[in-house]
Amino acid sequence: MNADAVPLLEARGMTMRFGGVTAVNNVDFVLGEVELRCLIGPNGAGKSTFFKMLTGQLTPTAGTVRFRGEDITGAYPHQVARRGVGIKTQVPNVFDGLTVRENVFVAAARLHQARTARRIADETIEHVGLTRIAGRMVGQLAHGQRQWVEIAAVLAQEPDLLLLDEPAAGMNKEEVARTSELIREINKTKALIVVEHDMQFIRMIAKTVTVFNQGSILIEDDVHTVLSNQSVRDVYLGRQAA
Amino acid sequence: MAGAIASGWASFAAMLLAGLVLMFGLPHVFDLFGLLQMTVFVAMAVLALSQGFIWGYGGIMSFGQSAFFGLGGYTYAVAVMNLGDSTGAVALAIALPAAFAALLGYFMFYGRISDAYVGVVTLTVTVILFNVFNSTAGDWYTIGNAPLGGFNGMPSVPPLNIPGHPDEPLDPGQLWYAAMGSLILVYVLLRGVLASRFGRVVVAIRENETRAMLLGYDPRLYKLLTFTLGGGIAGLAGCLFTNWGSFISPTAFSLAQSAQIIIFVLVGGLGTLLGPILGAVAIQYMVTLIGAQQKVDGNLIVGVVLIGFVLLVPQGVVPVVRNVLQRLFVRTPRGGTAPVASEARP
Amino acid sequence: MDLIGLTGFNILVAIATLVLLALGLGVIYGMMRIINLAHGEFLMLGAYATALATNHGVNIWISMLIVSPLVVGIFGLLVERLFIRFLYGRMIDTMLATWGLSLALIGLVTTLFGTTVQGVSAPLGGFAIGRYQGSLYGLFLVACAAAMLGGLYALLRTTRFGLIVRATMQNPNMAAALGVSPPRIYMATFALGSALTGLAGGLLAPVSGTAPNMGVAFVAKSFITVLGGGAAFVTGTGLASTLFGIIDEIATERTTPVFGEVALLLSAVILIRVLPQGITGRFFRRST
Amino acid sequence: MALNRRQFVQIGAAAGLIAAPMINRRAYAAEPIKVGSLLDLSGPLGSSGQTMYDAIQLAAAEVNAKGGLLGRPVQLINYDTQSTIQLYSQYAQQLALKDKVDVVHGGITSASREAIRPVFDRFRVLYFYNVLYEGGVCDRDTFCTGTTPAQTVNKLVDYTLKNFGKKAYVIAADYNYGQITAKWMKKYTQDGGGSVVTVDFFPLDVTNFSATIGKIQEAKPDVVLSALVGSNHTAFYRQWAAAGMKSRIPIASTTFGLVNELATLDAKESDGIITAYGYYEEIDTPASKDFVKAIRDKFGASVPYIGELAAVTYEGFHLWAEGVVKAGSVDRMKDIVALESGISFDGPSGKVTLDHATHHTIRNAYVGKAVNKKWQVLQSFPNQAPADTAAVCDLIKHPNTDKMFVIDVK
Repeated sequence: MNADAVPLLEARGMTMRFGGVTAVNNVDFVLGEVELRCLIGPNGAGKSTFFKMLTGQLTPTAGTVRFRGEDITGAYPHQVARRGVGIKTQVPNVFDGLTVRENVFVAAARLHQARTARRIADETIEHVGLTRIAGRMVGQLAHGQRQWVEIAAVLAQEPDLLLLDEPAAGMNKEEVARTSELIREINKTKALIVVEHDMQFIRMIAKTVTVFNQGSILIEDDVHTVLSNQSVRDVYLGRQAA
Repeated sequence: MAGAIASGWASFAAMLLAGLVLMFGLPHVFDLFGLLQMTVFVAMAVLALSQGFIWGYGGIMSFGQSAFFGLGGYTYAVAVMNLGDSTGAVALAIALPAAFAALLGYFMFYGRISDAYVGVVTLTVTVILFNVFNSTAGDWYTIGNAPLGGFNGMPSVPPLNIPGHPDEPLDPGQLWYAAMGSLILVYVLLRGVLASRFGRVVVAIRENETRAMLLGYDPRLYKLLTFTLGGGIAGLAGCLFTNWGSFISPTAFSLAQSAQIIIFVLVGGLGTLLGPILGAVAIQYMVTLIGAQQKVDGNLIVGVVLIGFVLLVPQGVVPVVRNVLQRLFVRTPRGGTAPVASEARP
Repeated sequence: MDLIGLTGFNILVAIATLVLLALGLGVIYGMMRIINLAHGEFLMLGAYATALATNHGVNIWISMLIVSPLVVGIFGLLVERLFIRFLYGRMIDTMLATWGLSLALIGLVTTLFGTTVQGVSAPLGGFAIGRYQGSLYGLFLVACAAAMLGGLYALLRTTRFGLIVRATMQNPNMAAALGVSPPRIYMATFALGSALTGLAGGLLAPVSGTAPNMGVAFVAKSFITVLGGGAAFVTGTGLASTLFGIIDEIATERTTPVFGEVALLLSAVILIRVLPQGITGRFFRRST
Repeated sequence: MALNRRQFVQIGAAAGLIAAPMINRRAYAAEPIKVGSLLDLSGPLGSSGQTMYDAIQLAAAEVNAKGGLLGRPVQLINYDTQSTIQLYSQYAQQLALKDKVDVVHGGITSASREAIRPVFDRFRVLYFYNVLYEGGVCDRDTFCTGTTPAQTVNKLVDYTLKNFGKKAYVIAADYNYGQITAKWMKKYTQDGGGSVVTVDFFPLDVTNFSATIGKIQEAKPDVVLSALVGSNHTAFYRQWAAAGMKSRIPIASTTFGLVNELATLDAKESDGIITAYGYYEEIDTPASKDFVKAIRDKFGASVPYIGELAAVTYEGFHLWAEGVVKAGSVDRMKDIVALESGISFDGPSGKVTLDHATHHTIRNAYVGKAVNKKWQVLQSFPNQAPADTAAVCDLIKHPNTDKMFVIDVK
């Protein structure tokens, strides 16, 4: 575990109940600066609910979330974002009616004047490799490209922590490889939490993996240990294989 | 269609020029009646712009722009009757509806009322205002020396005057300049707003509220500001309307009025600024023509036109025309690929 | 004591009237997310059907309970076939089209029948509540509203048709995969909603009269009731009608009709503010 | 049936067009005298406007049949204001500036009148308002030819005091007309030694009267005085009858039956209601019978009811025509002077005289009772002066007045 005095993100006792169903039960989670963490688990394990509690889209029934020591439990998503958390959601949330450039511009424009924001947008688009389609309407793009647009927008926010929910979903092999490359590069300067199903992809990027099952953390360890763990195979990989 | 946040300096300059040409040219072409008629059309075009802005760009479905329109009209009437000079009255006629919109907007957006219910709440508030103003017939409903008059409304409202000179009222010809000038100003203002960072965010929120929020923008605040601006513009429209007819009555708050504004925007084209203006002028001209004949019931004609419109030109006139023009221009060089709008932006 | 009885009776009639006004709209909006702005004119057609049939010698009960729902139901079917079906999924366009329909219907009825139509008078007469008089017909309206609510609930909850309808509204693709034809279900639902509205128009004709513009006075109230009710529209319409009916009637009785109306509307706004959750539809979202 | 009537209207209009050139040929000055007409022919007020439009067409046709005015034909220019106030202003401007009419007859509600009256003042067009209303308009460019409360309400109240009792409950539409009429009802009731227990006002879109019917039962008045207006308010009479109140408390009204209430209501809902107006279709004089016959001949037997609105419009047009003949000109000022000289016309309602001081009319008033969907005229009162407006308005002394007084009822 990281021994930082104040971790980047620290969640304690996170619990979420919907009516009689407990989706997430008393989860503790700590992430250090510039760390890359993958969250995996079968459908309904509570990953997405946990993710939404971190981003402010859901307010936890119990527990606290601290970002660099400051309590952000139950804050609005825009307040969470303003602390320096960039979020890519599971279903791509992009501005379909705007161009790629406009999408990224709006992200950069929160912190910067229009001129600077335009420069940052162009740099980010270049970085993610979307320059060729920068003038296209996002609604007209293929699924993989839309995912990248969303990642570019998140990057243009200049966050310290990126939360990526299934960034490789719906991508072909080539695209998955490029995305993993992109993530590793981002990780040079920023922390990331990646929720993912694709084991191939996990192997490409992961160092530490947290496994969710039935609303709790089953195991949290480095990627090789986790992937060779028998109970993980039982609850998750076994089902995937079938 | 929705992506055209602003399509460049060229189109802006062309629009501005066209506006100025109409402003100074029409008095030479039209007789006094034609000019008066255009004045009321233009006043309603300002109203249509307010709806077109908050709905087409802000994504706020207000069923109650007529509430701000009516408030603007009444505020102007009451203020000018008490103040004498019209300058402060105009300012109030914009400020009060804007303030009311801000209050209502705070209640709705910060109350996390969902999109659909924004429509219902605005509709309901409008009906309340309609009822309240309708029941002000009694003697005790008098503000200063301005009786509200209930269902009959307030007749003989003094017209605009040269600022600072209450004894120099504008004649109908001058009123035209005031109205058309206001329309141009509002148009320029909205183009400016939309081209600004604020405008981009407003459109972004319309496109995807969650994403905007995840980027750190507070949609509630942006919607509130958009709604407030729309309320102020609708108030200005009400003020112009009151000036044109020298009267204001509770029908300004009526459901029919609210629906009419929505129709202006839809017919002209949602997500454009030119569309609502053209829609307002065209529909009103049509209604005026209908009243001059007695063969077919007026409602029947308007109704059939609307139904036909939805089935044949659902996007509204301006987007359709724009697409046709773009296809004409872009087809030859690019062949089959879909043209992309808004590349010529500044 | 008698006065409380009379007030209670009036409240019941007010609730029943709201239920009648809103139920057909609730079916169409609640199940299809279609905002029928011609709802008021469907009511008007129902009232006209009853008035005209009765004046041509049809028994008034048959006119109200059979002719009106039949005529307006068939009319709704035609409207659905002729243009609503082209507009599914395009909420705003449907609103515009039905607004056009509303104007066209007012114009058409005026052209066909003129502005003056001999109405029908309420059958049954009055009955005594202690020293006071209430209308037996009002009692009949209460019974009808209750029967319509209950019947609709039973139809949707207990029959195969209801199950298919609910399934289609939840997920048309899934229903289609199971062999149901969603277009036919939409058609049937729209016709059902129209028929209920027609029935309401027929039932209300003796108390509200028949005029081409009569729908306008009802449309805002109907919408507020349906939307105030929320997603589960049968129960919702019943509850919202009860709440609004009580508030309107008591406020009117204690103060003035203006205040009664304003109190109803304000309570609707507050209801929406307090309970924004009970709502699923986001129908004002742009259609693209 | 109504279709027939519409066809009739069209044929009538076509006949007018054919007739016009013939008259032109006879006349020296081919230029017609233009008469503007602004009425709601569609929308909620359409039923009121339609009957007035019939009457003005009849009057114009009659004048043309006699060779026009000053040797010139009369041309009617009509716009349907579609029950929209904005269109009133718009068409008023059109009539004044584009069509350049010599006179305008029109306006139905007081709101519409107050929207267009300033337009005609500003552009100097003579204006006739031919509807009963609350009184108080005092404007030298405007003539109001309908009855005002002072002419009818006291007759109505006298009747109820004598025949029903001294305790009255007033229900009225919540706008100027209703508010002011309610005050007159109260005043006359008290003057006659009676009392008004409650006055209730209803917005024009109210259709549910159950609470009020409950309140009335509680108050137990001897009579209900109604100044309810419009088709929504007609629901009151339906609900009143449905509650079985019809036989218990009588109703008297200054507005019931003005348009088409007798035709839309069942006899058992309307029988016995007492009203007071300046005209009833059933008035048994030759002029009245001729008028009714002429309208039905011209526009078909299905014309619903020919009441004060139609008669006053018809008389208003003829009063104007007499003024033009007397002045020998269509010059606005000359016409006004001629009309102020005590012009009168023997119309369907009897003798109607324009009053110089108020620009209102001295006319007969009648009290009637609904019997089997007809009016039975019970009493008639010749030459009633518009005393209410006269109390505030004197255009002889102050010819430059241009105001709508809200008459203070003491």
